This record gives sequence, C-alpha cells and structure tokens, in this order.
Amino acid sequence: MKIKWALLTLIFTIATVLTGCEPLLVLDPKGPQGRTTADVIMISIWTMAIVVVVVFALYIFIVRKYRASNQSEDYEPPHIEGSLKLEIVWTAIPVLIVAFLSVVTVVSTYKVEATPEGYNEEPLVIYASSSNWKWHFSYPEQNIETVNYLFIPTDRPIEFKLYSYGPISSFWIPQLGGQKYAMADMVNTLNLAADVPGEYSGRNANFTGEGFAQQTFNVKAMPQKEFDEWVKEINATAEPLTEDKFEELLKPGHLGQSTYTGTHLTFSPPPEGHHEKGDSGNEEVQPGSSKKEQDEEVDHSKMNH
Amino acid sequence: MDFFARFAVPNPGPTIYASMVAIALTMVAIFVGLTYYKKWGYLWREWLTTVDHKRIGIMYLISALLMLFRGGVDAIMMRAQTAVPENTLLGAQEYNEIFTTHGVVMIIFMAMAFIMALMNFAVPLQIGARDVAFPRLNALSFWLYFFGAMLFNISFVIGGSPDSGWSSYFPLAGTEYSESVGTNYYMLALQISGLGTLITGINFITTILKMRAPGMTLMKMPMFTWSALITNLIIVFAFPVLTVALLMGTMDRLFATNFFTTSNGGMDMLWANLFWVWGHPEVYILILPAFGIYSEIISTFSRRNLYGYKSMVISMVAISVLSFLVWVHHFFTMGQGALVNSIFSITTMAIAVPTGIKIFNWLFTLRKGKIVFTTPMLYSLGFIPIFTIGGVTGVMLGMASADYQYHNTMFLVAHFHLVIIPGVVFAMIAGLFYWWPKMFGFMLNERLGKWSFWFIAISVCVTFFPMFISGLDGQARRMYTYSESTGFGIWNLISFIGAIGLAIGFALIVYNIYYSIRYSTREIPADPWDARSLEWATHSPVPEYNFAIVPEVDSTEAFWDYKKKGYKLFKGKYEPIHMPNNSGVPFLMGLVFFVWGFAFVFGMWIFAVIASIGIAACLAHRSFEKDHGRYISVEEIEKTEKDLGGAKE
Amino acid sequence: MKVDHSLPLEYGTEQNRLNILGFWIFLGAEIALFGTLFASYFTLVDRTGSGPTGAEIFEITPVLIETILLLTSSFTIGLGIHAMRLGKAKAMITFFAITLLLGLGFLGVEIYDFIVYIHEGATLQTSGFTAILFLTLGTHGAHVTFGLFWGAFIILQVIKRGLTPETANKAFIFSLYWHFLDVVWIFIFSFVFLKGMM
Amino acid sequence: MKELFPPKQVLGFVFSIVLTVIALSVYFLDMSFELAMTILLITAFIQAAVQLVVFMHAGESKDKKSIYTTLYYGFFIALVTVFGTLLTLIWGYY
Repeated sequence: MKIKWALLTLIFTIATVLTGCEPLLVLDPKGPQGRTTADVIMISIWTMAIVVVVVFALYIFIVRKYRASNQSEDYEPPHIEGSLKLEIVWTAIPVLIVAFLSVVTVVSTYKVEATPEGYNEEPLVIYASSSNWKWHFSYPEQNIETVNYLFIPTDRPIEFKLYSYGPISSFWIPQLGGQKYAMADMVNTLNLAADVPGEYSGRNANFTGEGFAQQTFNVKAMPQKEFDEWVKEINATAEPLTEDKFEELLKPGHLGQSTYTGTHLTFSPPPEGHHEKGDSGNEEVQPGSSKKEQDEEVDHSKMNH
Repeated sequence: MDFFARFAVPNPGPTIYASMVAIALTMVAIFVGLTYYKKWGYLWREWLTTVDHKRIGIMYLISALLMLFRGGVDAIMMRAQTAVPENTLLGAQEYNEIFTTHGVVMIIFMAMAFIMALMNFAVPLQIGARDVAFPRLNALSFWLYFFGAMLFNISFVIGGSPDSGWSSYFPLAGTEYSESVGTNYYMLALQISGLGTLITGINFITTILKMRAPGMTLMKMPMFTWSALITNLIIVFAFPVLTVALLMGTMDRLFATNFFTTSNGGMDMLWANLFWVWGHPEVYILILPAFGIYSEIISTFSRRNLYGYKSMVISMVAISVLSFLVWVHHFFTMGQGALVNSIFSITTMAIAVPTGIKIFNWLFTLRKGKIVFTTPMLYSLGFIPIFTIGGVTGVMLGMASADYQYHNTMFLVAHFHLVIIPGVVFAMIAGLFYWWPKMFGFMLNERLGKWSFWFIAISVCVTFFPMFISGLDGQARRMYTYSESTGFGIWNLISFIGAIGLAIGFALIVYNIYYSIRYSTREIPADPWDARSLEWATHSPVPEYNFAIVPEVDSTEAFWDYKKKGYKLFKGKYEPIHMPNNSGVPFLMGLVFFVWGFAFVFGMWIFAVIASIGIAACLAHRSFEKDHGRYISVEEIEKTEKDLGGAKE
Repeated sequence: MKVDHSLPLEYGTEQNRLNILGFWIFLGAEIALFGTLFASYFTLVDRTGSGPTGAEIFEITPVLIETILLLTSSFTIGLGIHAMRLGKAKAMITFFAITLLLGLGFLGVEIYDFIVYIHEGATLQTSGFTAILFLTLGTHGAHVTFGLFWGAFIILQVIKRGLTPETANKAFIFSLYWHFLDVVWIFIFSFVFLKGMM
Repeated sequence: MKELFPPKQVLGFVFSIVLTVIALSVYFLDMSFELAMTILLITAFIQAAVQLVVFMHAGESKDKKSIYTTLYYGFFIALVTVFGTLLTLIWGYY
C-alpha cells in the first residue's frame, strides 16, 4: 500500500514543479516554436494524467477490496472468461485518446517544422555546424562567423542550416524549440524564432564522444536594431576567417567564444549537394519520367546550389 | 612485444586494474576450487555438455545474474559520477565506456538471458513436453550467448571497451572517431550472441507449435507460453536485421568499406535506421515474456482464471505486428520531415491501445479474486502503477513535435527505465521467486523477498522520477558532468540516492538466495503456490524427462481442473522415454566462436581462418554424426518416481 | 524411433517433422535477412561517390548465365526429391550431383563477374553502392558455397547409408534451402541487375 | 525414365523460364520506369510463389498453416523494412 502513496506524492510533487515557481526550460518557451511544443507537452501531460488517475483509482480500489485478508475463508473466486462489452470499452476509449493526440501531433509537427508565421521579415539564414566539440555559426548575409555563441534578432524567423564536421550532433536551444540533427553528409533545416530578448543556453544533445558534455553555446536574442549594431561592430573590429584559421578551429577540443568576419562557407561549403545523390532515388517515387529526364532534373537541381 | 601492445587498454584507470586483478583471482579460485573438489568431471558431464532445457535455463539464469551485477555496478558508478556537479570521480572516457557497456550488458546479456532462462525452464513444462524441439541447438544457443557475453566483457581489460553508446551511432562508432578496438568487440560479441538468440527463436516456435500435450490447442496454452511464442516470432524476424547491420558495421571498421561513412556515398543514417528496425522489436522481445509472467502470477495469486484470455492473445499479436512499424520514433529529429514523423507518431501511440487492454485485463483478473501478497505477486502488483507511468510517458514521447524536446534528454532515460525496470526486471525477479521451488526444490525466503521488493520499488521511483524534471530542464543524457549553474545537481543527487536503494534491494535478493540455500526447508510440496498450469503437476525438482506420463489437457487450466474438478491429467501407463544424448560439441563450438570473434576484433587473420575452419568442422561433424539418443527404461522411471515421493496417477 | 510409413520418408518420424517445420521458420528469418539487404541496397544504390554506377558495370550475359544455371539447378533438385520419394536412390544422387555442378558453375560465373567489377574500378571499398552490391551478392554467394559443401555431405551420406528417414530428411531440407536461394536470386536478378541496367 | 520427370515440375520449370524472359523485356524493350517496375514486381513474386508451392511443397504437410504464416509474416517484415527505410531515408526526406 505504501508504494501507492509514495507514487501519488511523487506525482503531485512533479505536477507542482511543472506548474510551480521555477519553470523548467522546456516549459518556459521564449519563441513560437518552443511555445507550440510546450503546449503539446502540457496537453499530453493532462491527457495522460487522466489515464493515470483512472488506472490508479481502479487499481487501489480493486487491490484493497479483494485482498485475501478482506475475504471470508471459504470464498472461492468465480471463473469469468471475460466480458466483450467491457473489453470493447477499454479498447475504444484508448483509441479515442490516441486519435485525439494524433491530431494534436500531426498539426503541431507540421507547425514546428515550418517557418514560424506572423512575422513580416524574411527568415534570417544562419549556418550552424558542429565539430568536435564546438559550434560554428555562419551568417552569410551579414558575412560574419562566430564560434560557440549566437546572436539573433528577436521577432524574426531564423532558419538554421545544420551540418557537422564530425559525428552526428543535435542542435538544441530548449527555450526556443525542439532539436534537430546536424550530420556530415547533408544539411538539415531548423526553423526557430525568439520573441523575448534575453540569454538562452544551447547545446549539442546527441552524444559525440569525449568532449560531448561541454559542447554548449550561448544564445543572445536582441531587437533587430541592436543586432544590426552588433553586426556593424563585428565587421569593423573582428579579424577575417582564413582557411588555415578554420582548419585550426576544427581540431578536436574545446574553445572559448570567438568572432570573425567572413564565413567558412566560401572555402568549405556545406554538404548541400551531396544529398542530391541520395535524392535521385526519387525515381522510385515519380516513376513516370524516363531515365534521361531524371538525369536532367538532377543536373538542374545541382545548378540551383 | 609489438604483437602484444595491441591488447593494452588505451587509457587504463584504477577501475580497470582492479578488474584485471579481480578477474584473475576469480579465474584462479574457480580453477583451484574445481580441481580441489574434483568437480571437473561433474561440471563437464552434468552442465557443460547438457542438452536438458532445465539445466540450460539455470545456466542462463546464473549468467543473467552475473551480468546484472556487472551492469548494476556500471549504473552505480554513473549515478555516483553525476550525483554532484563538476564531479571528478570518473573521466569523460571512463564514463562513456561505462554507459555504453551498461546499456549493452543490461539489454543483450542480462535481460535477454533472463527471459531465455525462464522460457527455457518453464515453456516445455507448461506445454507438457519432454524437452525442446532441438535440444542440441538449444545448448548451442546458450553457449553462443555465453561466449558472446564473455567476449564483450573482456573488452574492459583487453584492448578497451566500446565507448560510443549502446546504439553505437556511426560515424562516431566508425574508425575515424573510435580508434580503439572497443566497437569491434561490440559488433562481434553482439553478432555471436545474436546468432544464439535467433536459433533459440526457431527452436521455441517449433517446440510450441509442435510439441504441446495432447488436447492443448493454441487457445488453451498458458499465457506465458503464448507470450513466448509471440516473442520468438519477433526474434526470428528482428534479429536478422541486426545481423546485417552488424555485418556492415564490422566491414566498415575492419575492411574500410563505406556503408556508414560520410564520404564516398556512405550513409550514417542507414545504421541508425537498421539498428532501430531491430531495436524497437527488441523492446517487445523483452516486455512480452514479462507480460506472460505477470499473467501467470496475477492469476495464480488472485486465485482466479485470467480475465479476457482471448483479448490478451489478440493484443499480443497486435503488439508483435505494431512493434515492427514504429522504429522511426527513435530518431524523429533526424530531419526526415513532418510527413514521415506523423506516420510513425501515430503507429507508436497505437501500441498504447493493446497495452492498455492488457493492463485492464489484469486489473479485472484481480477483481473478485482473493489476492495473496506473496513476493512474486508484490512485484506484479508493483509493476502495474509504475509501468503505467512509464507507459504514458511513452505515449508523450511518441508525439513527434514534443519529442523534439524530449529526445536525447534525461526525460527519455526516465521513460525507458520506468518501462524496462517494472516491465522486465520486476517480471524476471517475480518469475525467479515463482519458479525457484520448481527449479531447485526449496523456496526463497518470503520476508527477505518482500524487503527487497519495497527497496527496489521505492528506489526505482526515487531514481528515475527526478530525471523527468531534469530532462525537461534541459539535461541531455550521456553527459559525464555538468556545471553547477544548470541547476541539475539536486535531481541527480536524488537519483543517486535512489540508485543506492536499488543496489541494496538487489543485494538483498542475493543474500536471500544465500540464506535460502542454507536455511530453507527442502520439504515442500510439488505445487507450493497452489498454481494453475502444468509445470506444477510434476515433481520439484523436475526429473530429467519432465513428466513420467505425458499429460492430457482439456482446458486453459488443466492442472487447476485436476485439483478442483477431479480431471484426470495422466492417463495410460509408463512407457520407455526417448531422450537426447549429451554433447560437448555445442560448448566447443561456442569456444571456437569466441576465438573467432577475438581474432576478428584484433584483425588477427590467421587465427580467424583457423577458427573459421574449426566452426566448419563442428558443422561437418554434426552432419555426419549418428546420434539417435537413448531410452529411459520403465524400471528406471518407476524408481525415479518412487524416490521423488510417489508416482502421480 | 517410431516411423510413420503413411508419410514420405522425410516426414516419417516426429523429429523429422520438427526439423522440416524448424527449417521453414529459419527460411522466414532468411527472408528478413535478405529483406534488410535489399532495403540497404535500395538506399545506397544511387550513392556511388566517385565510383561507377550499376549501369556502368553490369553486363547482361554473365547475369543471364547465372540465372539459367540457378533456375535449372532448382529444377533438378526438385527432380532429385521426386526421385527420392519414388525410392530411386541412384537417380536422386544423380540429380543432386547435377544440382551441385550447376551451383558450382553459378559460383564460377559470379566470381568471374566480381573480378570484372574490380577491374572496372568497383572494389569493396569504392563507394556505398559497391559495398552494398558486394555484400548483397556476396551473402547470396556465401549461401551457395555453404550449400555446395552441405549438399556434398548429403550425397556422401546417402551413398553410405542409403535412404533412411534421417538421410531423406536431410536431403529434403537441403532442397528447401536450395530452392530458397533460387528465390533470392530471382529478386537479385530483377531488382539489382535488371533494374540497374534498364 | 519418364516417371522421373513429373509434369507438374517440368511445367513449373518452363513457367519460370517464361517469367524470366518476360522480366528480360525491361532490358531489351524501351519502356517507362513505372511499367518496368510493375513487370519486375509481378514476375519476381510469381516466380517466388512457383518455387515455394511447386518445388518446395509449402502446402503439403499438416503444418501448412504454420508455414504459410511464417512466410507471410516474413514477406510482410521484409516489405515493411524495405519501404519504411526508403520512406524514411529517401522519399520522405527533404
């Protein structure tokens, strides 16, 4: 019996903490994508809480009532095969719950994968690449590059282009939204945005070996004006990023924060073209076209990059 | 000297030296002990060459307990290291090796072996068979598993342990980022023991389909046997996927191929994909037998038949199919986009439906019952609430958009431990206590058993509940340390306290075994729990032929009917019983596989060729061998039955 | 051992029936194994890196020869089992021997093919595509090689011990294995070679 | 001699040769990818069925049901693996 009370106490503790004074990072979002995931999480917690309460109530009631010490000596439990009606009930209700959560999932998944809506400006494109055990951020538009820290304007969608100079890493800023993998042979896109100026922590969430634990970075979100000033200042003061310097940065190890003008994208382009190789497997999706046309399509798409 | 340099551990620490000494001392002690007590012959004749499913089950059990110890020590070290911020108990490299081996050892060598132990012991008895369909292959399965496990474990002291996580994602696990032989060990040890598992799968499906007692139709099988059938079906179709993935990984590491590299057209995501095509069904391989055990125990100690037998079976079949349709939820964040993630989210959450059916059926089995709180029953009752928590968080993880926030965090770690520990580990301990009298002819101490239950059940919650919180607060998994400013410290400290509680609980189980061997009474009936299925219809411990007369069955609970309604189980008279002969070949073949694996790990090709020829020779020997088994005469049966306390009618 | 004479010899004893069902289940596992290889093949087929594509190295003639050899061998082993059921040990041995010779021929052409690929710059290490190509073909080829030894052992046993429930059972199971390899080859022929060349 | 060549098996063999020839048409004739894949899928699966039923006698014993269940389950898993993998790693990826 003790365990049930222990469990219930713990659940209430968790519930208090989740809703309580010190908000957990994931449930304290600072941008539209993070807000969507936080909402989904809270919806699922409450839905599941209902399930847990029902099961626990039934469990406590049954185990208390039917314990042997509560029964007469000569009580012979009956033989019951089952009940079609009841079994249909506890199949149908979970099906409804799952259907509800499925709708929530599909809608929210499409939402967090897309560019956040409601902003007038075009997304700011930032290339975020990981190497053992650092993060490199390239701003092609602003022509600057930072290591292990990230400045972003608020109220503007940010389109991260993720890839890796090493093992699979996972780019994650808990307060802005979910994570996504950065891999060596392709570029992934992650759409985020920040509404509230402030400093947030970001990290690599996918294990990459010895220095993994410290592969973190700081994010500072600020109004567009401040951001522009920062860009101007960097362009005026920072040293240019040379190929040699970048090679040096890539070496395994930990580094502090640093800033450069120019980006490594010019001499070490992201692996965007590579995935096209895989993509030409598309001929299995659109089998209508002949081999020749397929080849042309591939060439065409290569020219775009 | 150059030749031997490769066997050195790349970054030895005190833990490694201590292990080397401990291993050496244990080996010497075993060797001296066996020689002194002149037990070599006994060991060889009765155990190493045995093909008896019960003894093989017991050997699996011993190995599983050893591996539980190894994996448990790993776990304690991990919790100790992360108990406070900036701890320096372990280095990054040591921590990485430890969480990798913890995962592999617990899943592949502990949990798998434990279910194999209980399946081997109980299934043939439950269906009234004399042995499994292929006793010789069964021994081979065990020895492949055993030597695979040994190969994996020596990596700690020879050449270095794997350190890229139990899922061993490429390219981190490739030669570029994992230079030591650790991952080679991973690939080959899993390959060898996986082969053993596959053979077991084939063996048990055939056994269950073809060797049931007369009258036992499929829908009259005990629920544990049903779960074993479904589990082995999943094994047969899931393990080949692992075989191929491991083969490709091995070739990438040893022959510089480009399956999972990031250049020349290799694709690192393919490994993750194939690993989880196997990995997710593997989860159900572990959990379904556990469900079977709970069904047996809950029904036995509620003194009631299992509620909703048919829907229990249907839900297991549904789970077995769905288990193959959800694997992508292990890498929702790989970038495959909203469409794919939506599809796999829905299939994932759908599994909650059949699982929910089972939970409600168990609750309704308890209803109107007469619940007796024995140790196995306590574990089964503890399972329901804790597993429900683990299960509902699983549904939460199944929602792709939310998973982007849970993925790779302690939230995930909390979820799967709260599923696997109450789901699998509780079931194994419950099964151990439940079948122990049948295995060894005496019972484990109930008082100690209940103490261990409370320690383990409460500690599980204390250990893993805080991880939900630290996960939502942004603590990624597999971090060997974290700074104080993150605020994770308090949650990890609570976890560590819980881990100590778990360790005490498991120590109590070990003490219980020791205590019961010394003090428990040997005068117990064949059916001490007043149970319902056929294994309780024979003597304890079970004679080698299981049943002197093959029982005839007429309902799902033939033994219960025999006790309560006077149904006659054993008709006819004694006849000579055909039994298979013992053989040393499975053991030798396992040993040769060990050499083979070791040679591949270090790329010693001459030894690899010699060992391959050895394996081929074992196979050829088997092909030409003439072995028709032997017969146990009627007189011998009569004598055995009399010695065991009178024949059953 | 009780022998049931109403059934063909290979099904005669309980153990024989267990063996045959067990082997079918093993074939189920083999379907999953080759399914995984095909999944990997289709994933990697266009990832040729700097190496050649399938269309550049495949040639129709050797592939067609291999197909005919294996199809015929599958036919002859079927005849072998038929002869065995008629109790004609000699005919059976002849058919089995022809089967193994055809299998040997298949293996020879396949090895020749591998050598050609390597000469054309498609080695095991060249690209993701070549790796999975060699692995898929190699796994099938290794099965055939294993089958050659196994089949030879069975012929020897039938010669030495005659047709007993045991040898008949082994021969029948071997025939299942051999037919299955043909099934796998049909898929390789269609979805590796023909799809790659068209 | 004649009894050694049962018509069922001879016909089965001829049929599989015919199917091979039909499959070969995708190489020799110029056709769309869609049509070619359809032809290959049909001929390959029919050939597999011929082998399993005519040559391997999958349905001859009492264990017919178990054998067919195993085969269907195996094919199901293989297809799920193939198409699921392609969906995840190639078609559904953007």
